[in-house]
Amino acid sequence: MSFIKELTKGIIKENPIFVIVLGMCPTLATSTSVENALGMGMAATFVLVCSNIFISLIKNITPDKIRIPVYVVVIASFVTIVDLSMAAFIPDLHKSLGLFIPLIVVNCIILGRAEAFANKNNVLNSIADGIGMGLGFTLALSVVATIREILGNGTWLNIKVLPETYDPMLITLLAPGAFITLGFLMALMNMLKEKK
Amino acid sequence: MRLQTFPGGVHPHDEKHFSASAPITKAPLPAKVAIHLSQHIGSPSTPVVSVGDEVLTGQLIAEASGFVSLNQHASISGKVTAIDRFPHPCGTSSLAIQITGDGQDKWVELVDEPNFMDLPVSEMKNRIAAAGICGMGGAGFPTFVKLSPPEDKPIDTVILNGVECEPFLTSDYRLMKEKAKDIITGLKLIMKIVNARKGYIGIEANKPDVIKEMEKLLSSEANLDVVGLKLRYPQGAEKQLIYAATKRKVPAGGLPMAVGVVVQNVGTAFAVYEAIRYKKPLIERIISITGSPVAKPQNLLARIGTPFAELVEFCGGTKERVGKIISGGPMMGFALPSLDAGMGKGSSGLVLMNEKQARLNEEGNCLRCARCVDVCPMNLLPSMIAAAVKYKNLDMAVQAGLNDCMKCGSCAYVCPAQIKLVQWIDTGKIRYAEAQRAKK
Amino acid sequence: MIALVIFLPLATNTMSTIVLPVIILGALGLVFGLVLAFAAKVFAVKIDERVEQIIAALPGANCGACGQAGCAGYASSIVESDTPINLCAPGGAAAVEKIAKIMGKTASAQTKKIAQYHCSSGGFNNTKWKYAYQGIESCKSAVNIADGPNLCSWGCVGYNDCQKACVFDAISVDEQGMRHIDAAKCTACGACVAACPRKLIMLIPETKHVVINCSSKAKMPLAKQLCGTEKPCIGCGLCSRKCPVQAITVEGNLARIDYAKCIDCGLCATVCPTKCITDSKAGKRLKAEIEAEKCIGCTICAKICPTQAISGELKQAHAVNKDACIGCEQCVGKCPKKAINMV
Amino acid sequence: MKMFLQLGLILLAFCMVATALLAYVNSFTKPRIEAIKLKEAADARNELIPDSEFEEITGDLSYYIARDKTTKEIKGYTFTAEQIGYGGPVKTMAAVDKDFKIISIKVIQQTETPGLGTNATLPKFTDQFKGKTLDQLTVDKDGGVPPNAIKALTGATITTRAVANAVKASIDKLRASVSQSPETAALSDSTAALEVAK
Amino acid sequence: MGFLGQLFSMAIAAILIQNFVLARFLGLCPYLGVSKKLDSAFGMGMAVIFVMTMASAFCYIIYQYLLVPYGLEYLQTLAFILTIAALVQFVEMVIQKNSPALYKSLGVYLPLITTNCAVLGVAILNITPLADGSRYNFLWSVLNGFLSGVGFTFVLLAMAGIRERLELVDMPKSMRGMPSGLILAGIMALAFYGFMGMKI
Amino acid sequence: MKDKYIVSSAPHLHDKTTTKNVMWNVVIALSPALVFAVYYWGFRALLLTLLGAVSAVVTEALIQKLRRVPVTVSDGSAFLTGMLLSYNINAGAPWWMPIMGSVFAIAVGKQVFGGLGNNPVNPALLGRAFLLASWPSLMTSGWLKPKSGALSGIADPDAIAMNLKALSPKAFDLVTGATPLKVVQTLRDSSFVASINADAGEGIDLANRIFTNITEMDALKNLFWGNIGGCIGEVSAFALLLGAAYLLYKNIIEWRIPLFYIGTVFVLSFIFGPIKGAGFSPMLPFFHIFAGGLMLGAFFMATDYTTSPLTKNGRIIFAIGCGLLTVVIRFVGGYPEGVSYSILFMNVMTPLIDKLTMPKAFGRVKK
Repeated sequence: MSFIKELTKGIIKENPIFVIVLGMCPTLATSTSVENALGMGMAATFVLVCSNIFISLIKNITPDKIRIPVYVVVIASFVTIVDLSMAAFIPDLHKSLGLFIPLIVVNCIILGRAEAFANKNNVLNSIADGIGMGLGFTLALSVVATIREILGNGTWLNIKVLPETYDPMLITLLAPGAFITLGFLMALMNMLKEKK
Repeated sequence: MRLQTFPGGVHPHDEKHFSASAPITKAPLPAKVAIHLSQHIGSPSTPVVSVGDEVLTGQLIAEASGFVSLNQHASISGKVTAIDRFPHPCGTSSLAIQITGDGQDKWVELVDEPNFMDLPVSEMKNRIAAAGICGMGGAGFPTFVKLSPPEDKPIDTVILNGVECEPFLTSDYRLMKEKAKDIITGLKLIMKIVNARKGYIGIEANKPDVIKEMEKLLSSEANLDVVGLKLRYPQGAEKQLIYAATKRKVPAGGLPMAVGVVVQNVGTAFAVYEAIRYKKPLIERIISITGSPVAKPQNLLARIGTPFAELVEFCGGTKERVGKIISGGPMMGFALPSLDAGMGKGSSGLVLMNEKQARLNEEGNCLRCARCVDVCPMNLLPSMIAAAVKYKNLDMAVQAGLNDCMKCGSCAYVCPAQIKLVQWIDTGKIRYAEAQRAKK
Repeated sequence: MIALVIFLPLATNTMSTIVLPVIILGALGLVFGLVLAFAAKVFAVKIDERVEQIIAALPGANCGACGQAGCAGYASSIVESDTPINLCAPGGAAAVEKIAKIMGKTASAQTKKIAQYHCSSGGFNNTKWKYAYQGIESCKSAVNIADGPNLCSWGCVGYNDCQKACVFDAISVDEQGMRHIDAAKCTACGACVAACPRKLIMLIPETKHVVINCSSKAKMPLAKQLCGTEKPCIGCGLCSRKCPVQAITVEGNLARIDYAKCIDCGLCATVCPTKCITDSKAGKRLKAEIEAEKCIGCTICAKICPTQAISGELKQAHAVNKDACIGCEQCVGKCPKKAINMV
Repeated sequence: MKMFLQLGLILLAFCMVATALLAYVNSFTKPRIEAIKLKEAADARNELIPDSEFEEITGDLSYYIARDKTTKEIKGYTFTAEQIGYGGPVKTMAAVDKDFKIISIKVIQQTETPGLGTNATLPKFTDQFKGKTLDQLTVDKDGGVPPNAIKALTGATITTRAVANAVKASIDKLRASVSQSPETAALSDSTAALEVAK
Repeated sequence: MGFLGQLFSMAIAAILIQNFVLARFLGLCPYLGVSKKLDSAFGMGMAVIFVMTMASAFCYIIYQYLLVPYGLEYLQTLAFILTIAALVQFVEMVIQKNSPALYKSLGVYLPLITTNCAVLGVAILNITPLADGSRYNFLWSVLNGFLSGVGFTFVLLAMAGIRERLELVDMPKSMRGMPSGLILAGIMALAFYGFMGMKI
Repeated sequence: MKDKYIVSSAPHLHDKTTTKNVMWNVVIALSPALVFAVYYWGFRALLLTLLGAVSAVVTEALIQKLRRVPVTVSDGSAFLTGMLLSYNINAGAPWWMPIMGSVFAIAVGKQVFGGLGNNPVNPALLGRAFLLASWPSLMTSGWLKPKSGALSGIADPDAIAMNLKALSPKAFDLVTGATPLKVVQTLRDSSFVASINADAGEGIDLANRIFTNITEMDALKNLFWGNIGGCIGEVSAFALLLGAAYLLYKNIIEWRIPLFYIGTVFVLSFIFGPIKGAGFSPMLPFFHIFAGGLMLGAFFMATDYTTSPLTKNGRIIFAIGCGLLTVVIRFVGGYPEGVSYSILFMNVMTPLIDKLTMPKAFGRVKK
């Protein structure tokens, strides 16, 4: 039962981006297109699940004083493994995402979940948490990316959705547009929360 | 002559034309007076009469209850009919002694000291204290206390405040015009008491006739001078006047004596003269009854405690609907809920406004236009204090100058968004005091 | 096959590709571990773990009801200086229990209190005005000018400072402009109590339903003239005399209930001539009923009944007039035969 | 002292395990990645000058000589040019013919602003390089007049400059090294022709 | 260009043109989280400057003298993040001991410097080849780390200044906190666009 | 309560200046520029300005309705924002430009933070920055040619242009197709200078000649009256000065910001203005203060109450900062004009400047 609960909470109730506000940097940096967003989301989910498993396994043998160094070592290892394996086995996808993969290391969601969840819970729940949070992250990222890609490029997942006459609003693809889009999405979340 | 002034300030219309030309007139004796036990800064006076006692005009009815306190005297002869809460000229209600007059105005005995200038200083001070004189510009600080600075604060300068920078009011102007010599004598007496070498009379440029007259009278006096001042509010505030006249800056939170200066209102100087020469207690003063609704604006010599309603009646009543009653000047005076209150020792004027003048606009958003910052004579950030108080950030309010504000109202006067800056600051001061108390 | 895939690369160049990096990074790890261990010793700060635990146990509303700057402040003050552990109003008994466990103290939770107004006026139609106030819409600011805009200088000004102070949304304002406290939401944090410049709000135990709805110290005729609802306390003292447990005192024309003594019988409310005392439980209390079999007709109950609701001949079974009984339970304890029940 | 060692050793252990794992993964991904990279580069070259075989020349500028697969005749050269753009280095692979006229170019790596600079990878942009000679590689914003110049990308002049100037600079270097190379002496006549044309 | 000229152009680039937060999307979590009060923003800024400078130095040494000689560049992420984590924890302990007030106000954000992408970002940027193929040497790496930290602090302070001011206004409820913070960041990023394409 | 006397806190007198008349007075002060713009570029300038202003007002009203707060569009601040935004768009821009800009300026720049007085940066400038980032090509091209004269303001353009055309087509394109500041910016590009000088042949320093032409007295006259290409509100230094004089007379703006802003630009362009190889021209500082949006920026945008410092010293720092950045962007930046970005940037700095220049109370000694 709790497995399902841990799995679903990350999607809306404790959405890592909109609610917990973690992992801003990759959110803003990789949401220029839905394609990037999905790739980033999946890669992050994979690392999140792996590191959650591992950290919940070792939680009892890590002394507090070096907890964080140990966690980052774990996370960095998984990220590097993902990076290397993707480059070797699925080079095409790696090419379009390559730049963002090392960024996963510093995605605070992963360390955040390690600190807040995995080191307090058992393996099963940690897996659920990892998957849920990862999905929530992917979802939120895709929402931001959808807005940015449609407004800034007239396309969605590289498919033209706006007429040719549409003069793309380039700002949505730039840094200011990223900030403002996410800001308004969060305000929207707040408004919905208030209404409830 | 070069006009002096201070940094900051505003230029409200002076509106003195209503009553400036009206000579001082004696107001009729009131039927009843309420003499408040606290008309001054300091502890309230202690009554020495009880209900039913017969009193004479000028008789002591309440005495000072401490060093910073004041004697109060009956302003008419008659019977004490109540000691209870009565409306106070600052709008609230407080304890007062009510005297119902017998209409005869029987006085206590006065003297006429021929050599009053040569009285010993201690005697002079005693007479001032006995007469119950406090600052007559509005704040009401007991004069006797002001004239007794501690040994380590020598006073070298006395400034008489004849600025009357508040719009509408003309009582000081009329007094200076009609009793110039007595005021100068008062100044000399004060200088003698505090052993000051230099005396100034500060007068704003909108009273050129008085400046000229005073200059003529003082031309032979080497150590006395008239200081002409630019027309700017709040020129009459103590610290600003001292700066304008002497370029000395009174430290924040300090008193004028810190820079060797004593400031007295011209009315106070006149009362000091009368008290020392005649032993006359402070039972009457000059008050301007003015404003557009008043049928015949006048400067009245009226007994302390006379209800404002009677004074307005004497001025012919009102000729249009009154929207607001202001005790004191319109910049710092108190709006009253009714005309029931009686005048106090600090009541320099009663300004009536019609409904149109009285109406205020709704507060808008602060534009950060900084007009308030530009005019603040204390160099504070009024808009920031107000906002900080509004959002309960007392630390920021104090940083922006909450405790240095003297509530002159210049900021609220200029604010284009009509923000009630003074009231916010006032609220902030109360909150601050509460917080300090809570800390203890 | 799998084994081959895994071990083949290992076997081929184990030395250079695996061992070397392992040694280098391992050494790095060792060095950092040692440095951190060293730092942990040198820069050791004794943190009381209890502080963290208490913060976790507190509700985190940062309301300040405890008198500290926020929950963290309260937590550390509990640990550092012997601050009572039952000051957290929003957390209530649950929080106290948790803190007690952490601190190893026995719990002594406060009985839950809620805020109550002690004024019946305050709305647009329920206030008599002294003047037309124009200024900041705040009670605290308004009362500073000429003793406040309402005639009664003890009464509610009506600019809702209390509502603005409430972080739990427990105070609502109705169409009349009157304020209502939602007992369910009220946590007795006391923010409204501090916000009211007229000191009209007091925290009273949730179990008590009788409130003196006035704070006016004005004398009799004046009090009524000033009051917007004409339901002021006029200091007549009837309630005080009637109170079966002497819980009401009158001082300066104003009656006040000592809730430590009050038994919530509601008798005072029935005698108040101005209806200033309200009893939200009136009519809802259990009524007394005498078991005829047990009653020996001693008349003690009839004598003690403040509303003369019990009647009966001496040595005969008594009966309760249910309409007159207000459910004050005075008779129950006094009956020597335990014949009276509340139903 | 015991704590010291404990902390150090635990961190040591984790690092060792992690590194071992990574080293192991690396040991069999590395060859593959390198192979993929080489293949990609080769593919790119083939795309720029199809049906050729390439010979690498290293030096001040590393470039490849492209020869016709059958005739072994020199068809041209390919090289990678790099210059910093708006968001970082922009790598462009270009192919020129024997007269150093551009056959085609391809932006192979960049981190430019999405929607602006990234348009440099589109054929719309790269196609205009086809057939341009060295001195036609001026961006219009710098005074070049199209069609004898490169039309800058909207809002991404810097990226355009990075591509054009990098290619220009590399062609310069290429010319220098080709003319020095004894192997290409045969080309001298065509180089001379170019001089004449100028 | 002399040393000072180079330093100046690096400073302008790090602070205004290629600001870590506004142009590179790095270090956003602390930027949005610790910018509510000027005082704590200042403390955070100083901590970040310190950590970035130190991280630049250590990471450079580790990369240049441990990883490169043995061909272990693929371990750079692991080695760098380990170094940074240890460093941050060290700094945290020092601050906790020496300035409890600062420690209190920085709260959760001190450990978050570990995952402050800006720190890892600067370490990686320092070893990334420049346009001309060269790399920063040790001195320039450290300077780059320091100046990038200054750039971070600069925008953090500006942000905190604005947000402190916005504490005193009536903002729509749904905009309070993060949403307005993000939009402010967007506005600041737009304001910094004036430096785009600057040639210094 | 109505029949009672009014009681309020002192002061009981009030200056007659209100938010409303401040805003509408600024609108009045801005109108001469519009008259000039219409004279030189036709009614399209008026149309765009109105579109901008009206859409700003509508946006503000809509948002206030949605937020259920009083609608305050009559205070003129939204109208003013829309007007200023349109003034920052060239008269040849598509009609939807001012609308998009105004919506963004009001929604994101102002209402997000709660409306009037709460905006951290000047909403009109933010709107312009938004447009420039969103549609860079539309914002930097399509300048309308003034009624008589050249975009670049060079006097007697035909004669000079023909002369130039013979020498170098690139130079010809430049002086006929670019705004004055764009010309000067291009002349700073050494590769361009080399190429046109090479076109013109041995011994002719074409760049220097253009530079001299554009900064000479006749060209300055065109700048002053507005016979150039540019944004609607930048048209005429004269019209803007007229409006500024009105505002100064009405005591609506304060002299410090415009004086120090323009002064800084004047001094810095005197020192760093001359381009490489060109002779020194005493007219150059005048060119720089009359060209582009400096007058508009210094008098109408930098003086925006909400986004400039509260304190007098702060305003001086603010203005000098604006001036410095304007010159930096014009001389070494990626844009020909730096007024709007420099003011935006300094707006962001305003709270810090206020903090630094917090006044000490009269009679208080600094601790």
